[in-house]
Amino acid sequence: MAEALLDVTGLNKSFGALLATNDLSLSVRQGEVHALIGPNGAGKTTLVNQLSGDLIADSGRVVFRGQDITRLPAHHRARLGIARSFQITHIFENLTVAENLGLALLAGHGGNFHFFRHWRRAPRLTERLEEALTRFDLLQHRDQPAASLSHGEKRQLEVGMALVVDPQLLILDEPMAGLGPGGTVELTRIIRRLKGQLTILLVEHDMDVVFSLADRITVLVYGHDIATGTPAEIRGNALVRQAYLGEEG
Amino acid sequence: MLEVAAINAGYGESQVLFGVSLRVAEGEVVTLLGRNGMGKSTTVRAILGLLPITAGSIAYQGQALQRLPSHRIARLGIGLVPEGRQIFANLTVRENLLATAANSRRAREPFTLETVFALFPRLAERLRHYGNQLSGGEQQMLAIGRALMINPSLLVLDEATEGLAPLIRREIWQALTTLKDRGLSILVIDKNIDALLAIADRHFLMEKGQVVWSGTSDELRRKPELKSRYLGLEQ
Amino acid sequence: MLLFCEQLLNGLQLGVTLFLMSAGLTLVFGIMQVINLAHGSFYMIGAYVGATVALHSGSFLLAIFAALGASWLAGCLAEALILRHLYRRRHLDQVLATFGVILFCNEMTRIIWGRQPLFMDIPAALSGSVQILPGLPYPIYRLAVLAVGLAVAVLLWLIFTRTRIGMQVRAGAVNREMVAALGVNITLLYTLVFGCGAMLAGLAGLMAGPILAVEPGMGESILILTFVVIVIGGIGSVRGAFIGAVLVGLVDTLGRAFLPLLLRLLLSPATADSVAASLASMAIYIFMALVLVIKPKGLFPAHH
Amino acid sequence: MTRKQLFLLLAAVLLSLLPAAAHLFGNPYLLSLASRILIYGLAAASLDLLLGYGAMISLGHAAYVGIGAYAAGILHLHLGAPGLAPALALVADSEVSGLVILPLAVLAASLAALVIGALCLRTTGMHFIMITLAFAQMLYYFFISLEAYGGDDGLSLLGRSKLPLVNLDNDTHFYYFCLFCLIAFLLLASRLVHSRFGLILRGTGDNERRARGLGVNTGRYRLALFTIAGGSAGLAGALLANHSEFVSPGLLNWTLSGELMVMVLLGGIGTLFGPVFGAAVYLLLEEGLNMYTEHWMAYMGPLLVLAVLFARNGLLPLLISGRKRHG
Amino acid sequence: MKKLLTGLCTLALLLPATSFAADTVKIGMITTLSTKAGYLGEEIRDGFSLAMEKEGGKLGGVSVELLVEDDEAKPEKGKQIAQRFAQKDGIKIMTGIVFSNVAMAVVPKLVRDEVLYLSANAGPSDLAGKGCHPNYFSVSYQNDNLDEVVGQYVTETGHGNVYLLAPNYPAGKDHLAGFKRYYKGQIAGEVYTKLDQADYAAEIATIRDAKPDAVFFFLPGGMGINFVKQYAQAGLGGTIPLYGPAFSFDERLLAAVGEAALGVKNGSQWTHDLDNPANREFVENFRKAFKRTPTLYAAQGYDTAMLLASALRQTGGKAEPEALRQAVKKAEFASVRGNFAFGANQHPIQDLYIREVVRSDGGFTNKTVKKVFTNHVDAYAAECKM
Repeated sequence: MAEALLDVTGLNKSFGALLATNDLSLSVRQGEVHALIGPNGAGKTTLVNQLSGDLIADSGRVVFRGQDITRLPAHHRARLGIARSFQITHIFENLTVAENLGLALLAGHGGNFHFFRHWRRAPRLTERLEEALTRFDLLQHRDQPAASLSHGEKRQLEVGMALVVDPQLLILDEPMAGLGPGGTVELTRIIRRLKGQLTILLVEHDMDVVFSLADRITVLVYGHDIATGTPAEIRGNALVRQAYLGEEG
Repeated sequence: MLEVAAINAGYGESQVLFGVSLRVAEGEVVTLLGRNGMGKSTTVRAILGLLPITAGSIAYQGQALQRLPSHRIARLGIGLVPEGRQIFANLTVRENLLATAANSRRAREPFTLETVFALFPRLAERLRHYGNQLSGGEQQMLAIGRALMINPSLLVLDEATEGLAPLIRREIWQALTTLKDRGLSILVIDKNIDALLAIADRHFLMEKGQVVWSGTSDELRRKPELKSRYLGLEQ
Repeated sequence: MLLFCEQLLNGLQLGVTLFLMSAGLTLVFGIMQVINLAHGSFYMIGAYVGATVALHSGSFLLAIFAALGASWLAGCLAEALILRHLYRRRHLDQVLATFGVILFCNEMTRIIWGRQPLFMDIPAALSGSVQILPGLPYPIYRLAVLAVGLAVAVLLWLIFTRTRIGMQVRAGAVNREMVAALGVNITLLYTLVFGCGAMLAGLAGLMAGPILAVEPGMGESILILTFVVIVIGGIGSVRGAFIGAVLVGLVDTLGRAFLPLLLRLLLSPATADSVAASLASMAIYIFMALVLVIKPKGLFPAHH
Repeated sequence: MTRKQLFLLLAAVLLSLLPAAAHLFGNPYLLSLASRILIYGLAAASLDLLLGYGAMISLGHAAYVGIGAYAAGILHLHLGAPGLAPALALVADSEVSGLVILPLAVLAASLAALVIGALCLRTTGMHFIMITLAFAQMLYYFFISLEAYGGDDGLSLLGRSKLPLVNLDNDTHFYYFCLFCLIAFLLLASRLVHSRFGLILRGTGDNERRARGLGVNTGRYRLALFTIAGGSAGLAGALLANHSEFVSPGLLNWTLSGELMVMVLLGGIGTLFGPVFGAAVYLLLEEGLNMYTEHWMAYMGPLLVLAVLFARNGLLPLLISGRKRHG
Repeated sequence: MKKLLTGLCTLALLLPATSFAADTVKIGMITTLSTKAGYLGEEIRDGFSLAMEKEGGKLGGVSVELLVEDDEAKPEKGKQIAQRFAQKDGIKIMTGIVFSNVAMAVVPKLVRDEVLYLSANAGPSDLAGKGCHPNYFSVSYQNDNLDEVVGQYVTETGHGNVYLLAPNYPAGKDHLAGFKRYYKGQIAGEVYTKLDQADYAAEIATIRDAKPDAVFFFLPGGMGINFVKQYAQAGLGGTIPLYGPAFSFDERLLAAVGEAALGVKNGSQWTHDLDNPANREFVENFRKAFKRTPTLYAAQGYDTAMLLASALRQTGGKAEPEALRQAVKKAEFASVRGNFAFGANQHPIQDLYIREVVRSDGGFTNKTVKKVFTNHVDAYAAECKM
């Protein structure tokens, strides 16, 4: 069994009386694509927020590469190698495409208090930026404000920003949401290419995508993990069919 | 009574609906089926005037809706049970039901707290609880009750049972059946086809912002490939 | 001890006046997410119209109706003509536009009523003092202001918890779209809420009329205090506004009354007096900064 | 050449020729007015760093202008007086007091901004607007009760700071010095917004959550920007003190903060040059309306409202982009 | 581009207006017309223009042009206006400043630049003492005068324990110092309040608690209205008498204070009931022109204009600085105050009165009670080296 990159045990988070995460455990292995599925309101995004540090869990433990990160702030976790994309596209709308990627490249370093030299002239940045623009197929849009991109291109940019820093763990929160058929295919291709290079936690509704990409799948219902297994195992799991598809019996 | 004709709509620069048409007749239960992200909720938002349409037209009982503000559409008799339930978390159950209650169409037997509680007895037990203290199922019942309290002639349910436990689902299907018997028209979005086949008269299947198939429950039963192709887990 | 009681009462009375100002503003803040610097102008309009009507008709009752009506109308007009178009805009735009409204209102009062302050008398029925404790006479009018303030607080509480309008307003604060989709004309509701907030400010202005100078620009000094109240209480919370207002009233009054005495224990009288005077003028701002450093969202943040 | 470059070039030419024009027309007041516009432009542009690039809506920017002005005024008073500390005397008698005064004014304002910013940045949104206002009001009352330096009466400076090469007491020299300061600030600031620091800041202002998710410790960058903006406002304050040879607590009043904000929005937020233009429009409007009516505010108010409703991005972008938006 | 041109046109507006005939003397009036204190400037302006009207639009036979600008009670603004008057309009004679802090910011530089400044109100101590200047004349008073007369009167009345109240700013302290200069009794307490404070309940409670014989306060403008009204409402009006300088008791403020001020004694150098021909004429004309009783500010504005008229008449209409200065110094005009002469520091040597607030047909007004000082000289005259 491959080593666990991310280990979540007994995680709880409540909002008022609503238990959004309920004694949740999850183990993501090094190098796999691990999909997280579950009906709307099952607490997937809440979980992602607790992994990225946007929310702090009430109790339980999150361990990343052997280090307890349960209470670390978001920017700290990012520097440890956790990158995420958001359910609703989160890019810097007012910056250009190149600036978005440049910012992503620079953000992980502490020493950004350079006030006068143009950011593009940061050491070793140019090549990496060019490479990233090429890699995510954004070269022709480089000096365009991100706000002017099409929805699919924005998604592409967002994933690019998460990837450009070579994270250990990439969390993709519904990357396909709102993409047209072409966009879905394109993004699936990009993610498939990443497979093996890094570990991916994929939250997605599009079952085509999930079953074609995932090595393992965890199913959440009411903030609790009810099953984990390979796509085949999940497909055959009666509990999942009942909970997720609502098929009774 | 509801006639959606070839509407286009979207958010900002991304278009989501491409010429969607559907209709609901008096006293009918109609479903809108399809996987996530196919445009079902967007269609509902467009009907309710929460999203402007860029082409096409929507009419309800002969009146054009596309230029009306949401509250006018609601007063014409369309009650919305939105996706994610959207209960007013800072209001109690009772307040949630009463806040927007109205009988603008002068229904002869208007819904009251009592009739809603008869439909969903659980709500009566939680009268003084705040919206955010309810379970998902109770929230869903409250959302339906809240929509009924404006005495609609058409009830629109967006994701009526998603994420709910089977028992609760059954309760909600039961309630919808009761409402249908009362003569209410219902437009419902759900993934739970088997349950819907029993209640619904007609179905519209959406894929990528378009209606790709429509027909009666019988026709849908006869075409299992539709189910697996557009809705199911199976490849 | 008697003095302390009296000062406490003074603080409370200032507090409820501030509450009248804050209630409307905090609702507008909380529900419509809009910053309205011109709230002080409604206070001024209430005072001016009230004073004018009282002076010419001699009837305080008539003055009340006129002042409330005028400030309500001014509020509705400001909402419909200007602020409605700015709900979805940056706070900055709202600041700029309402700043313009302040300039306009101040100058208009000068044009209409002239430059000198206006006179407004206490209604005969409320003049004089009563002994509330042996040896402690207190002006009846101030007690009346206190009573009105508390009554409005109770009334608002009742409206908010018991009426459908109140429920709709609260519901609108968390989910505007849903309220509209359930058949409530939210635009009208907003205008109404805005107008009522303005009316409360007008009421505060009217009641301040007999105590304070009715003069152009009178709204600004209380406006800043109102902001302080709202931020301390937590934006959008009427309960927070009430508690914030009372706290600010007490801090301000007790600071002015007792800081000199306290400091005299530590410093020479002359130094103590001047330090106390400076500290007393800054007291509420220091208080506010302390509250925000400890609770960045104020004491009672409205649930969102 | 783009329209923007053309516009800036034209502005630069006009501004550098202004003193000659003023002499030609025999109207030295024009020069004084222009200097004031430049100084307010500097203050507004420094506020634009916060509003337009950092998404930090400060309604207390006048505080830093005021601190800069007071620092200049107080130093001026002491440097001119006999019996000052030996260390100060070294520079004071060398006829270059400005070399001490201006940097110290900037330093004082920066320090104040650093401390206040550290406290204010704990809050966000509406609370941030209000707490910055509260601190400014606190300082306003502090200076009112600061008896040693005039309190509410303010502090008169006898003459202006001394600098090598230029004679600030000469209005033309002073004008060019202000112009120099403004241009230097604008150049440095436009470098700043495109530096690594600036890039991260703009990102943070745009979407703070995303920036944190990428590993940016956003608070530090915001505080640094707040400090820089405060310091620049301090420079404007010191110049203002020299310009009117007078400082008073009125400079710290919230209405000045409001006016600065108006200038930024009027000119065009997030454009650096726009606020300077906005300052010119605002001050000229004030002067112009004042000539026609005592009740100029009755016109200025509605003008501001109209500007918000119809010139959403400010006047400068409107001017530069011309009719393109309609085309 | 069109907009740029519009901008240029705006600039052009600021160029000097077409100059008048050479024999027109321009007078710049920097005064407060907006803010809460706007009526003060209005009074000065109206008094001044009444004098001009009386002389047929001229002063001393010379046609004059009066430019009035609002300083918004802000020193900075006052400085800007002074600069514009001096540099753009080439004005050599100015007047009108209401507030001492504005005067302190504006006047020293003006007089150094050879502008003749005639103060129609503010009389800060510095300009009477060390900072006196040949180009500066006060036609009103030295600030302390009106407090000194009350101090003397309170002592004479026999109050031995007085409570003092003023805003926490330098002028507040100066005024209390002026009172204390002539007051010989005990001080029951001395409180400085926040500038522009609205509610005085806390201070009034403290006063009640301190049980003084009398209260002396300096709270100009709206602050005074608030205090006096609240003082009366607290029931102290009848028990502990109030005293103050005239600033809180001019006729326009009295209209806003109402009955609360009735019986309060205050110190002034002028009242509308002073019995001299110049005053009778002034009060009558003023009432006719403006439908209200003039305040002391209007009287000061009027006197300033009349003084200037006398000086211009003497110089034959020439505004040549030295000659004009000498002519002004002679003060050969009929002041509405009666006696009027300039002391060594060019501040008035004048009589000072105690007045009382009384009812007058439907309203309230001041009545002269007693002349306390005759030919009073201010306390700073000795410090003036001129």
